[in-house]
Amino acid sequence: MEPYLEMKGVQKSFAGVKVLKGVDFSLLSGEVHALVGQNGAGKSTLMKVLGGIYPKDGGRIRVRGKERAIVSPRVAASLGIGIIHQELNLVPQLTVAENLFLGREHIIDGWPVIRWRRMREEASSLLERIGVNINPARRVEELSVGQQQLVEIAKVLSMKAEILVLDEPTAALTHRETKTLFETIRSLKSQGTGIVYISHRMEEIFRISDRITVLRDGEIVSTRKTVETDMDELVRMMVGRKIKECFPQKRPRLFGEERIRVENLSRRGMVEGIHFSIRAGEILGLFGLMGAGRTETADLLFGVRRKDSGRIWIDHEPVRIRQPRDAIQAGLTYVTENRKGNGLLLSMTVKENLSLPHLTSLSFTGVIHRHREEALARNLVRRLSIRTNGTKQQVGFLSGGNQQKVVIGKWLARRPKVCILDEPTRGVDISAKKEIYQLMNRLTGEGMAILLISSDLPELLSMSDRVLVLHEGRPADFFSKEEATRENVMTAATGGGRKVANSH
Amino acid sequence: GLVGCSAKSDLEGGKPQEKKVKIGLSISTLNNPFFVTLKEGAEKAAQEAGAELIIADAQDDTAKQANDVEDLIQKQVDILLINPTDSQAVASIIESANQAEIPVITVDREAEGGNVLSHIASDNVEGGKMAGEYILEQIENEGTIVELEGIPGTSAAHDRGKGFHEAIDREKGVQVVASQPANFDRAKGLSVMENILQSQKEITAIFAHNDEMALGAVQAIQAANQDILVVGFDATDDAVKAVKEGSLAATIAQRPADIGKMGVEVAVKAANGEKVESFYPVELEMVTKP
Amino acid sequence: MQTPINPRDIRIHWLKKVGPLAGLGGMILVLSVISPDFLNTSNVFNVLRQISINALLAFGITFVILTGGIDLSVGSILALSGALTAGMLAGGMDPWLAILVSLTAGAWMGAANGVLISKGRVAPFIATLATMTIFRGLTLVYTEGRPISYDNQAFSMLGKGYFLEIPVPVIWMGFAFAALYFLLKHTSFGRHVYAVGGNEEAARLSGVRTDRVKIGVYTISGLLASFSGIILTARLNSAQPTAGASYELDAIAAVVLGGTSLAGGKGWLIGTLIGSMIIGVLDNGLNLLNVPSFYQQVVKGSVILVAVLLDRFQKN
Amino acid sequence: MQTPINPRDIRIHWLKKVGPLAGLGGMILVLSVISPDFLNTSNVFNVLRQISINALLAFGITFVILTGGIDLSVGSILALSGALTAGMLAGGMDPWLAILVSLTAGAWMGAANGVLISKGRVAPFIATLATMTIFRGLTLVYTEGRPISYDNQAFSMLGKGYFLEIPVPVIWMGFAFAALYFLLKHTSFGRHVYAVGGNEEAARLSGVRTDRVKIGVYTISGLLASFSGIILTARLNSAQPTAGASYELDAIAAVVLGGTSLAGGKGWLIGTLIGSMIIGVLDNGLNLLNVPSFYQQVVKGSVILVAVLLDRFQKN
Ligand SMILES: Nc1ncnc2c1ncn2[C@@H]1O[C@H](COP(=O)(O)OP(=O)(O)OP(=O)(O)O)[C@@H](O)[C@H]1O
Ligand SMILES: Nc1ncnc2c1ncn2[C@@H]1O[C@H](COP(=O)(O)OP(=O)(O)OP(=O)(O)O)[C@@H](O)[C@H]1O
Ligand SMILES: O[C@@H]1[C@H](O)[C@H](O)CO[C@H]1O
Ligand SMILES: [Mg+2]
Ligand SMILES: [Mg+2]
Repeated sequence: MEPYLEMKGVQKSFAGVKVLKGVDFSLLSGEVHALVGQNGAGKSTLMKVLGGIYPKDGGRIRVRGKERAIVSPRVAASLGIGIIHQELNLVPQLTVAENLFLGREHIIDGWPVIRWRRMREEASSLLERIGVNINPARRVEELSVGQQQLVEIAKVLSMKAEILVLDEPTAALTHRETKTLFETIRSLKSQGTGIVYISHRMEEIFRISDRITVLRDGEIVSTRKTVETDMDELVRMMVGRKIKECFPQKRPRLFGEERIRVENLSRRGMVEGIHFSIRAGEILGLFGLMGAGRTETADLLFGVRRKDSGRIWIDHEPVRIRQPRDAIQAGLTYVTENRKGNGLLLSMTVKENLSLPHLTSLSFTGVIHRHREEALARNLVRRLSIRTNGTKQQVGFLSGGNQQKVVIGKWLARRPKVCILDEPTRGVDISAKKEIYQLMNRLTGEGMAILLISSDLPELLSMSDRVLVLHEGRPADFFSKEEATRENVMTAATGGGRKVANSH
Repeated sequence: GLVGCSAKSDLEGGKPQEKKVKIGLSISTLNNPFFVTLKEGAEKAAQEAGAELIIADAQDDTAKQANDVEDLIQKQVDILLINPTDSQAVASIIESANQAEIPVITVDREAEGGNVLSHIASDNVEGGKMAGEYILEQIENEGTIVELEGIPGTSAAHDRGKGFHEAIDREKGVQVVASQPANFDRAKGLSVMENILQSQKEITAIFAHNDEMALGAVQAIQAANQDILVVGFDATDDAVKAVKEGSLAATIAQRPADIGKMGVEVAVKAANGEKVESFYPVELEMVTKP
Repeated sequence: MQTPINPRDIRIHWLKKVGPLAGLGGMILVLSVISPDFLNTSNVFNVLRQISINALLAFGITFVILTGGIDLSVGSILALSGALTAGMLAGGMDPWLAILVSLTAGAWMGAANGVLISKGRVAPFIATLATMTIFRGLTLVYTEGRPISYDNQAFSMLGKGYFLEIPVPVIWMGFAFAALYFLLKHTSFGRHVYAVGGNEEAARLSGVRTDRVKIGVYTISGLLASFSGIILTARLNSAQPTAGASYELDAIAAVVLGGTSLAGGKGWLIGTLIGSMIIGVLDNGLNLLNVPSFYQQVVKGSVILVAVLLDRFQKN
Repeated sequence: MQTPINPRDIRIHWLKKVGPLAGLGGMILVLSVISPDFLNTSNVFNVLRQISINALLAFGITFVILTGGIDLSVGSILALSGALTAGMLAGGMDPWLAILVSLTAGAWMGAANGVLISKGRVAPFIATLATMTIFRGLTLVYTEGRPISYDNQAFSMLGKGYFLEIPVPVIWMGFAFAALYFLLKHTSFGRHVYAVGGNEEAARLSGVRTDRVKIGVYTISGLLASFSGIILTARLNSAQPTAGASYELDAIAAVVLGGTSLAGGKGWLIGTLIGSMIIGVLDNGLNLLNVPSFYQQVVKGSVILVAVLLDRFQKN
């Protein structure tokens, strides 16, 4: 069978650094072809070349047998190539419907006048098709990251692409939406659509793909049929060495004094009556479906948004948190889920990002001590294995996973008491994930308390010592490590659990 | 001493009014001491005559002047004093006052259209000419001259330049080596003159379209230790002082306070039904060192 | 899984729209109490006519600002178009032809801005600052620094006339508003304007020709600037080389007072109309109240600040 | 896993910095060929002295623009500070005290901008447009629309004097540059300025007091505007109510010509100095070459455009 898509010897460099070193990749009709590799391997870059965003430096691309020059996203779309990029690409100020049809609005024949009703109706049915119930008249900025991701999926589906690229589509999704997405993928497959699937979640890869291509440092390591390989082999190919067991050995559960206590945290219309406490060395998992209010809880704790009510104690001392600075001074840190939006200074260097929260301690009478700053940055780059051209590299040019490491890294130079991690491994590759897990264990070992928000259920269940489940902004249930099974947690998250008022 | 003559107002001591006259004054700009003085002359006269004076500042914008005059018409003034930002454009503005049957008197600048009851002004073209002739006389019809121009496109810049060139262009011995805009602004006058001094080594005289620029030029000349004859325009307090000290050779005085004062006096008279002349000239005078 | 629309959201949305209107209403209330002349029909039309120039400029700039840009050159385009029109009329050209030529020239000037900004990747502020200087210079060159008068009563009616007691410029403003409102709200071009301002990269990836959209908005802005130059020329029976100087600032102020965000992507044309009215009512009121001119600037700046602050305050 | 710094990166970095410098070099070359007076020592100092006012304003605005803001009020602050200084000197106050009072006033005016923008959440463009109007109005009120002269030779030397053949304003400019360069490059405040401009929310979440940083940059801008007002007053032996009108545009042009991005987060102070020189050399050259007044604006706008375009072109 002739492949839908054939890429041969594709090359791409940024500022002289070879990111793609002659990559061959093909896609058949009706297949799901997984593309895997570590952060910075070049997966997204390859797809951006395909999507007409980056011009290639060398190589050929054939679509349905014909060699094509894909010079712009428009050309890619006209060739039936639809891409969901790793980073969200929606216009926050426009409505869901407007975003779904952006650039391809339904217009009255011969007139540039929009047919609103038709657009709204079609938007509804598109969203329904992937099992989401979002009002198409809502503005995208009011949606949570997960909901936005679903809108992106609906958008690319509506393009009726024959070649569909999904670059980490599930990173912001919970189990339930992932399941629906996979159903959609299967049905598209049966209609003959070819799908490139990029993910760092290994179980997904094995569940959905027909073939797997491993990319390492811009080169193809191997392309295998999914049934002919296994997790261990895949990981070995990606990393270049063997990695055992993903979740690290849990240290003995010996918790210290209570580090943080939260009572009656509320903000009208968002969350209500959140109670919990975390002891030294303990990891509290916070679970919920999309929009359940997890991020909101974290934002209120850290003073990003104003709470209507709620009291917080750190090490038994009541603290007043009205802005992030207060939280930091009280010993809290917060790794946010939206790294581009509020985690990073994309135009600044790795060093400047890493040192930003610590400038006071790095300077004397306001003057920054350059050597100490450099030493701090180098140390963190090494500790977290951040792949960068140096501490002076601009963060915006790092791969997604490496950006995430910078976000986490910038908090680690100081010794916080409580750490809030919102989706800390989103978009992070398997070896980096492992490093992050080990890091979490090391930090709890040093007496830190962690509030872990994650949509990755296996991760949440194995890393947490206790799990608090939110449902529609209220605490739905609270589970000990033993009770916290996939079934229990999901039942509570969907509103079927025993209601708890207090989860201390 | 004073060269030229001055017109003495013969309108003083009009009989007391039965009703309070409401006068609208639309002034071209108050960002300039000249018009501030004109305005103050008008205010003083209004107070003396017991008239109400409503002032609108067009900030040198013709369209704003059109709006201002309409607003004054809405205020139902008895009579309008207009100091046009532009002589031609003001015609249609005056027409709208005519329609509202409010008499119009122009001050300082003439209107080229519309029904104007009376005009009170001195002549900018004439002033430019006086400056040119004075310079010729002082340099004995020989030398190089620099002209500092006002804001390009304004009537004052245009008229003064015109009069100045009328006076000097026919003289073969003199040459205008540089004509540069310094926007009626002292700081700009200084920097433009500094720059000109870098390339023109022998300058005999400078004519600036107003005193602000002239005083800026004087700073540049002093810093360069040169001796150049500078003539300005307006006779502002600073300029008169500079003339006394000798750093400025002369300045053409327009007597703006008198223009304002006479404007109000004529307006009061007209509002009370008395007959007024169609033109009241306010003489220019040249201020030089005694 | 649908989250219901939050009642608070709706309230905020509504308040945002009502904010500028409330400011305008407040001003009108205060003025009509302290100045009996203010609410006359004739003064209402007077104010509307006065704002028409600013509103036309501000409409165009609204499009530009929605894409995240800015246009400082409108005052100069106004002047140059006005001068061209007056020049052609003075030369005896047919008024309609003269208008057509001027509008075309204005559109081209705007398009030049758009090309510099989109293709040349020059920051809008600096590109239009440069062209503002250039177009002003060209106006001076063309007029030789002198006003150009013409005599054509038919043409003058475009600026001075009345239609059913309504001043003609007000009618133009109404037409322009209706057309532009439709363009912004109901055409794909309009949606793309918001998209480019909201997230240019996303728009581009969705196949929106962002460069064209940008050239489009600056062209609209140039066209409207030219149109207001024509109306002003008609109203004054002549064109001034210095016309329109610093009008861009009042126009931008109107846009922002109306609630459009300078960051792009958010805003609405009705707001701009209201913003324009706020400024117009303010200027008119200051004159009617006979506020001394040096204080007028202080008051005007302060009122604008208060209006914007109140608006912010309401939204929180 | 660290890859070494790429030589090309360095080159790009260097080019970015060298772009504006190349533009300046080109202009100097052209001018020194066509005008023999251009490269005299005396003219070089002349140009440097002339740019000092613009450069001081532009230094302050650089801080503001780096945070993603803009400051249109500098020209008005310059005028008000100058008027205050002249007024106090005319009243016989000790020059040092007068300077101190004026600088304090300027800093407070800047701080007021900062508070409006950070605490009041008013868009910088509109906030400083409003205060520009207010401060100008206050200047007119204070001066009653007339220049204020004073007589104090010692004070005048601040603007007119020479120190080892170098004009004093040039020395001030040098000092200010050195101090601000250090502040921006080597202190945590400087870093926070970049951070706020790069991603305000991220900066806030990292514990940066973004409001204070903003108030800080506008205060610096106000302080420098006031300082340049003092120098200008010293040079002219008097203060004009209209001083500094539209200086903000030249200052912003200098910042952008120097390669600082109006979006914030990216830029450098040396660039601003170079940008200021480009504008100064241009003005000087137009005068030296005796370009007719109407054409000056056309040439100036075009040269600025070409400089920015060349810069873009080089970077690709
Ligand atoms: N615009 C750019 N400029 C410079 N370097 C870039 C740019 N885009 C990507 N890179 C570099 O190219 C390499 C590959 O990045 P890419 O985003 O393709 O990785 P990825 O495989 O998608 O990783 P991840 O799993 O983290 O998303 C990285 O080292 C990154 O730093
Ligand atoms: N800026 C906003 N404006 C209005 N509503 C918002 C905003 N941000 C979030 N919401 C809404 O608040 C609710 C809680 O959102 P939140 O992001 O806290 O959810 P979450 O549980 O963290 O989910 P996710 O998995 O998407 O991160 C959602 O219904 C979301 O749509
Ligand atoms: O007569 C005035 C003054 O001389 C001023 O300096 C400029 O404008 C003119 O009209
Ligand atoms: Mg990627
Ligand atoms: Mg979340």
